[in-house]
Amino acid sequence: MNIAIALPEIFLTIAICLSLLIEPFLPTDKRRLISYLLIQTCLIITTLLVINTFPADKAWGLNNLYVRDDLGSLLKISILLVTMLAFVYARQYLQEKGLWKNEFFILILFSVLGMLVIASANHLLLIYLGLELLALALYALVAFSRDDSRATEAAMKYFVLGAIASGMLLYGISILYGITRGQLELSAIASYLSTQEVLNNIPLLFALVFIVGGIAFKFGTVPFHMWAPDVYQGAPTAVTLFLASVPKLAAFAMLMRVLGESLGAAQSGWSQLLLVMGLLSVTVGNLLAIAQFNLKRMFAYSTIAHMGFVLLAAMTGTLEGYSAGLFYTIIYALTSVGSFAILILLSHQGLDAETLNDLKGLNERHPWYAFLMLLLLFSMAGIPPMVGFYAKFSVIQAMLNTGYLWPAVFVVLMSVVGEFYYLRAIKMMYFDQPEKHPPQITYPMDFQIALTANGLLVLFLGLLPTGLIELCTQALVASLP
Amino acid sequence: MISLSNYLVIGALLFSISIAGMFLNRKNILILLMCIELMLLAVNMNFIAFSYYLGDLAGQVFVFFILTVAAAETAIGLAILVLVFRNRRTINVQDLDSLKG
Amino acid sequence: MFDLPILSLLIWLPILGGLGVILFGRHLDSRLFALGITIISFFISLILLVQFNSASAEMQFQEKLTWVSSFNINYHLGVDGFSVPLIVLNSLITILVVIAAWEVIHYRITQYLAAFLVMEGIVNGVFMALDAVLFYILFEAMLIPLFLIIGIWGGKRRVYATLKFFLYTFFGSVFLLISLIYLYQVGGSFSITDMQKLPLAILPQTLIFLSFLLAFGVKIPMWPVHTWLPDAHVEAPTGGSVILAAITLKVGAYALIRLALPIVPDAAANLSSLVIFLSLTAVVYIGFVALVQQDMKKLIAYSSIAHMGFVTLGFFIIYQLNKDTSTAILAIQGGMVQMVSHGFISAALFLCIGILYDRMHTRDINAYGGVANKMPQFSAFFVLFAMANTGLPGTSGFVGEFFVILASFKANVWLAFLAATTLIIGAAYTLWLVKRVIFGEIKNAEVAQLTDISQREFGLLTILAAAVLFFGLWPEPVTDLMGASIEHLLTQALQTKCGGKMLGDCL
Amino acid sequence: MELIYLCIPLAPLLGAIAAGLFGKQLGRTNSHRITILGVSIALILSILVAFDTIGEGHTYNGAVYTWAVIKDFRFEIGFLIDNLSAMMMLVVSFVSLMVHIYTIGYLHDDSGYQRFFSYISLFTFSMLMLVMSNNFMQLFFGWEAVGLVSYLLIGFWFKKETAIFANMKAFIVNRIGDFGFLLGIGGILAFCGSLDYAEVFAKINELTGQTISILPGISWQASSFIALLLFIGAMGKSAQIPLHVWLPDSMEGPTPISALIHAATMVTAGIFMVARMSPIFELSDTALNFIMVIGATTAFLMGLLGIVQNDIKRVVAYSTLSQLGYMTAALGASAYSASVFHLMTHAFFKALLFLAAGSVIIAMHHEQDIRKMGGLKKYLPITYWACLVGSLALIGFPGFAGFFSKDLIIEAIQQSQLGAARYAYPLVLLGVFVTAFYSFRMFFLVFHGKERFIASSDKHGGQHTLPHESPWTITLPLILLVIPSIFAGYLLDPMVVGDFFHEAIYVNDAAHSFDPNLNSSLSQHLAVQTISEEFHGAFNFILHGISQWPFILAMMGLSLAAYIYLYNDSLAKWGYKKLHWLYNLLDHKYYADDFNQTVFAKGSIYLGKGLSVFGERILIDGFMVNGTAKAVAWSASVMRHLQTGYLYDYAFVMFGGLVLALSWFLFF
Repeated sequence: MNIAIALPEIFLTIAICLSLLIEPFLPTDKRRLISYLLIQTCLIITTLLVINTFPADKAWGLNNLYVRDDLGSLLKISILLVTMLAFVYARQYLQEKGLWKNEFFILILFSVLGMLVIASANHLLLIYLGLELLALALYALVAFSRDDSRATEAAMKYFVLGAIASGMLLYGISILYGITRGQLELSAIASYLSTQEVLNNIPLLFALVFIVGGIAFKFGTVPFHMWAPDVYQGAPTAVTLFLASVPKLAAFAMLMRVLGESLGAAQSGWSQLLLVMGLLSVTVGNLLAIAQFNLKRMFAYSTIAHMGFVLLAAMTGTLEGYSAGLFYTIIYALTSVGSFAILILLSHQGLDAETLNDLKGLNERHPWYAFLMLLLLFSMAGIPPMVGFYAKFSVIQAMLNTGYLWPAVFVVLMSVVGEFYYLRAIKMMYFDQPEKHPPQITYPMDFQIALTANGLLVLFLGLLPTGLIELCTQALVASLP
Repeated sequence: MISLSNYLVIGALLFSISIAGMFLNRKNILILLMCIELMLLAVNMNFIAFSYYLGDLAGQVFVFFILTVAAAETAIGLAILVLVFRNRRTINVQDLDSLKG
Repeated sequence: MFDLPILSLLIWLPILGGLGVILFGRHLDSRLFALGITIISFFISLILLVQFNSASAEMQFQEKLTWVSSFNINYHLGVDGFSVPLIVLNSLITILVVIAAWEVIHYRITQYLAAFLVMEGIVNGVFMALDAVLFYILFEAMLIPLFLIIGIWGGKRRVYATLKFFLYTFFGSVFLLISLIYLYQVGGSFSITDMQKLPLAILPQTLIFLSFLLAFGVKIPMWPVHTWLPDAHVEAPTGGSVILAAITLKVGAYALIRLALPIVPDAAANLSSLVIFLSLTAVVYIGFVALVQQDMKKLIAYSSIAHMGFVTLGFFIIYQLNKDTSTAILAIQGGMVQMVSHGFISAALFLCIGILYDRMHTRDINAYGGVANKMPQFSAFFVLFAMANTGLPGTSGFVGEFFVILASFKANVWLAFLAATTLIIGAAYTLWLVKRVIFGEIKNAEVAQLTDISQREFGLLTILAAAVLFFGLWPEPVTDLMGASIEHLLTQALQTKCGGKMLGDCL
Repeated sequence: MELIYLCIPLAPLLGAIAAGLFGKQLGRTNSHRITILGVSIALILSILVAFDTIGEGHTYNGAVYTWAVIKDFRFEIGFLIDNLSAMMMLVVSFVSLMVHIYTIGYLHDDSGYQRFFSYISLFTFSMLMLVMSNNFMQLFFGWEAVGLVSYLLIGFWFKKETAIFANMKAFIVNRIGDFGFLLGIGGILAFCGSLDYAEVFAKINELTGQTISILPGISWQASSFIALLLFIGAMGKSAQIPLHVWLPDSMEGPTPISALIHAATMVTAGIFMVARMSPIFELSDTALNFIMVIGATTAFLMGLLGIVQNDIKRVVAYSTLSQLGYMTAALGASAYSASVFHLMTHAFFKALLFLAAGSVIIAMHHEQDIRKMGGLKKYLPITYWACLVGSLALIGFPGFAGFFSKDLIIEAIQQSQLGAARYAYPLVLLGVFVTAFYSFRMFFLVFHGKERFIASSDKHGGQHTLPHESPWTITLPLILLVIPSIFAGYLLDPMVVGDFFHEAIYVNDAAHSFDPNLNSSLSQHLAVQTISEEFHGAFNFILHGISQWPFILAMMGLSLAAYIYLYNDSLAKWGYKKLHWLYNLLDHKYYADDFNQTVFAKGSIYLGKGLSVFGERILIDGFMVNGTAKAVAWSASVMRHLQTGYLYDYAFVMFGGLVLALSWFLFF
């Protein structure tokens, strides 16, 4: 059985249940703080449990349903760390907006649990369950601000489209189940497929299309991206903060597990799909972001473009490409969570900072935060010496290594287009004067420290990216068959 | 004798009907939820057919999981639907258009 | 004597100094602090100059550290005869920029100075980088401080100008990145010196060359990718204009020498006619455009483009000389001297315009007239720099143009003919400017209120005037510095890496 | 000796720097003292050098410092001292000193006093560097430097709109010449591999037979091409048609510099240059023919313009143009020594004329119109006599300096075997008549006849004071210049007839043996030699001259001027009426200025505007740059409508993507 390899997930499950139980019994005046600290402690312990077995040899357990390898562990660590950051950023916002309920944290923990499961799944059923756990929690989270009609609209859209996506994924899985003569275990599918002719196997290609569709929905890449702008915009900023960053790591885990590991033999098939989707995403994301004046919506489109890069990296099907994709995703999550933190910072007295104009004169009001935002935005834009440059660099290098010259050229051209809206945001912060002088809000120390660390990390990793890149590559080397 | 392909065709048809239902229906969100259920049923049909013909039980176990999750999903869906209705006094699909562009 | 990592010091001292200005700007006089940093870096650059062995074409003062091992990127620095003069120039001009901001910039002076210090460090790095990715990173990073400088302290249309400037140059350079990665994949090294030895077929060479040309052509800027420059100049604060004209334009031309000519010599040879055509267009066409500008800064900006046309002409005329090495050296010397000289002259002219702008708050030529009546000292300087701009012998502006024209005559009479038209056109637009601004009766009440330059401004202009005259009367220090490196460059640039094929042979 | 050579240009330079940078601290008197000291040192040392070089026959050719070394090319700053440069140094420093002294009186109320002295000392330095140069690059240095000082001095009164227009024009027109000159230097370097005179002239025969491809299929003799390019430079500086337009306008500057720069020295730099480069020009008949045509045309046409001018300085200016034409024509006839000889005599008498004119102008309180003068003889006796000597020298009255040099030139042209001589000879002959006429027209109008100035100054309501003779600082230079204006001509014997210039000037004895197309067995370049052979002393030369056409024509011109302007001006009125078209043509200076202004100046501006609007704003910026940006923005604004907000559309897009992917795999 080897239950121990699922120890972090088991601990987290128990912790979630316990915290649900304990919360009503906490003293009322300090309930919020204590439950918040408890939850953060849970996350820290889970993280430590994961780190405890990182790096480690690849191991299977729970009747081969479950696998523990470095790729999964690295992704889990990133998921947990970014979630912790998200909690730090969200706390003040929730209090001000009157959204502070223990369920917020519980739901996020559930979705984190789902993501952890995906990251370690060795069985399509587990992938499905993890995905649904993640998704259902997110649907609820988007609708968390119950009286906000936009939030509920966003939740509705997210729900319907998400359900369709899981339907597609399931349909693909069912076909796969048929053509592999009853295999659902990922490693078994891989070994079965390695003996088959892949490219002319139409049913297999059909299954691929459906499965890729399901995964792409999680990434939010074209043409499965339509939910992203609406949901990002509609959801409360604290939720968007989480939604925009952490699940992408899970999506990458799913991509690696399903496509990289089990359908690796069909790489020639799905790489074509990923290539087209990636190019479309980069184009649509960057172009449409230009037309946006709502910051959250703009970030949604920029996310679409970024995820396009991840798909293009994974598309190459090489170790280098996977490593680039992993690196890109982690960097993206880190940068994205920081940028939304700035949006939270700008929100005040229950009013969300949403439009570009809210950034105006940030340099006047908070030069330090403006500088951090500058770093984050330039990183997203891929300007050296910020780490976003290396993210793009590694992707392009992987593409060129596999001979995708013209797609690479196209992608960098599109990133020039994308440059525009990041610059426009910077222009708002630095070149314009604030329209109104909102009250200075003091944010708690942990928020400030976290944000500073987050922003400087983007610069620091840009100057010394080796460690993280090495980590990604090592994890993949150890994990891939 | 009904062959495997017949079941698969049925599954595909169900899936297509659900898809068609989704973008032909422009009125009621409830119908969308029903379409989603139908889609999952199409998948279940596939799984059971394969499971039967391959003599492998895992497929049927999968179907149980799908049914359970679908129930949870519908619960959340309906909850969100209630919220939408509370906020807007309508569950018309066409009225869900404040977020766009 | 000095075991210090002198090159790293030249990069990091200004950058850290810049951060220091921001952090401690509140507690001490940020201007003095920044001035101190720039002066120290200038002295370090002088030490570099003194210790540099100009007889050798080797990369000197090399520093090499593994940086990003997974991509095989190294922190590899080194200088040769091309880098040293530009590094010294950069360090000197930054001092002037800091002094020029002294009483003029009031809005967020700490950030202003910090941006320039960071800029200095980055640009020094560009001139030293021997690793292609390091080069690219610095090449791009340079945009950030400049973007902020123009955007925050710029004029009315600064948003348009900065976005245009940034996107334009970024657009140019992304192709560079692709090319560099491609070269890495072929040769397995990001080291520029390794790339220079890499044999390449003609088709990839051509594509790489075109990407280089686009990337660096935008920066230089060459016609027709130059239109960002006039806008950027017009909107930039004085310091920004000075740095832009004196330093950043040189980066593009330097990169041509460092990357384009040695790495893809065959493509450069095949396409040299194209570059020469573009350069001469810059000289003639831009000259006429400059003639009719109403904005002083725009006029000088266009004149910069025309002058940089000589640089590229000098670099590429070598392919039209039938391997006549002496003349080719003359041509490249011409281009390089022109770069250094233009650094001084354009800096001086933009400072002069800044001085006028600080007093009158307009750059419209029509608003001026008879400035000489009220500002005799200033006028003397302005006429001197204007004359240098027209390439008067005895000023540094002459040397480069002279060499390049002499070399082009050897290649083709008509090339020399077109290049030499700058003598006439350049004189026309510069002197017309002088006539309208400096000479004449006092035009209006504002001009009548003008006061002559302060001691600080006098000092600034004197330094530049001394440099302009010194290198005009005795350019040998510069040419001597570069001689060995140029010969080395020519062996690389005139070699063939693919059996001297033309692109047509492959298609 | 090297130190002396070095001191000659540096002394004025130091003076210029002192007066220029520290003029305020030094004060007016000290400024002029220090600059005059500098120039005096230059003059004294030049005399020393002249004795050493001309007398002892010591020549010098060496570098002062290395300007730059580029592989095989050495660029040096150095001196070549031979008879030609020694003579030029003497002329330059002498006239310059005269002008320095003269300026003390002429500008003594001007606020730019120190600046002026600084400029003219700087000019002296530049001009000395030019004539002492031993290489083409330094020549070009001096060439442009004198242009710069000329620019500064023409615009000395920078408040005057006409002055600052004139100086810009002068500089730009000169730049056209320099453009050719620089290309010529490029040609020299390309073909001879050096810029040093000695090295170039040593290798000059390698130029023979080399060609330059002008257009595919058309190639020219390299020698002709280079010689013509160099001559274009000379045309700019020495104001030959059609690059003459700047010189009349340059009279906007103060009179002393008109004398120094625009009569005596700078404008003759072109002549000096061609003489210096005689080995190159000797290689090309084409170039020599061209030079002669240009020179003779200038000599005649510019002389005609002198007739209709009413500004005293402009009359002298056109006469300068005309005389420069003579010198150029002589160059074309290979009579380099004659040309340089005329250069020298002209420097003296033309400086004299200008300074005399300046003296008149001061006396008239800066009134320059000769129609408002008259009868000044009794008020300005010294000036009167000085002017008379100058005018006589100018028209070539036997015995005066100009007579020898000009006669020599005319005879040389007569003797020349080149084709252009047949065109040039009548023109230069007629030119003599014209010269005499306009010179004495001016002379009579200014010094004789009615005193028209009283009426005019009354009309202005100004204080009515009678004109009086200028102070000694002005008259002293006049007197000192009278001497060489009379006697310099007697140097004819040693300078031209002897082998004075044999080292500096090269005349191709066996001309064109390489050119089979020319069938003349006789040398075509030996005009001067022919004259020398017939030369029997200056006195005989005078006697001989009196019986020749030039003298007769000059006397006719003089007499006509005397008749019209002293006795009967109805002839002038009659001529004005009958030849109205001619008068208009002359009055508009052959419409050259209008042509340039319309075609070149306006044309350039329209071209610039066109390029700036269509090329820059519309095509590159509007279409390529902003057009791309707009296209991107437009496509974004269109594409955002795809995001309709309706759930069924979202679902449709998802399924559409799915179906497309499926069909991709199905059908491809």
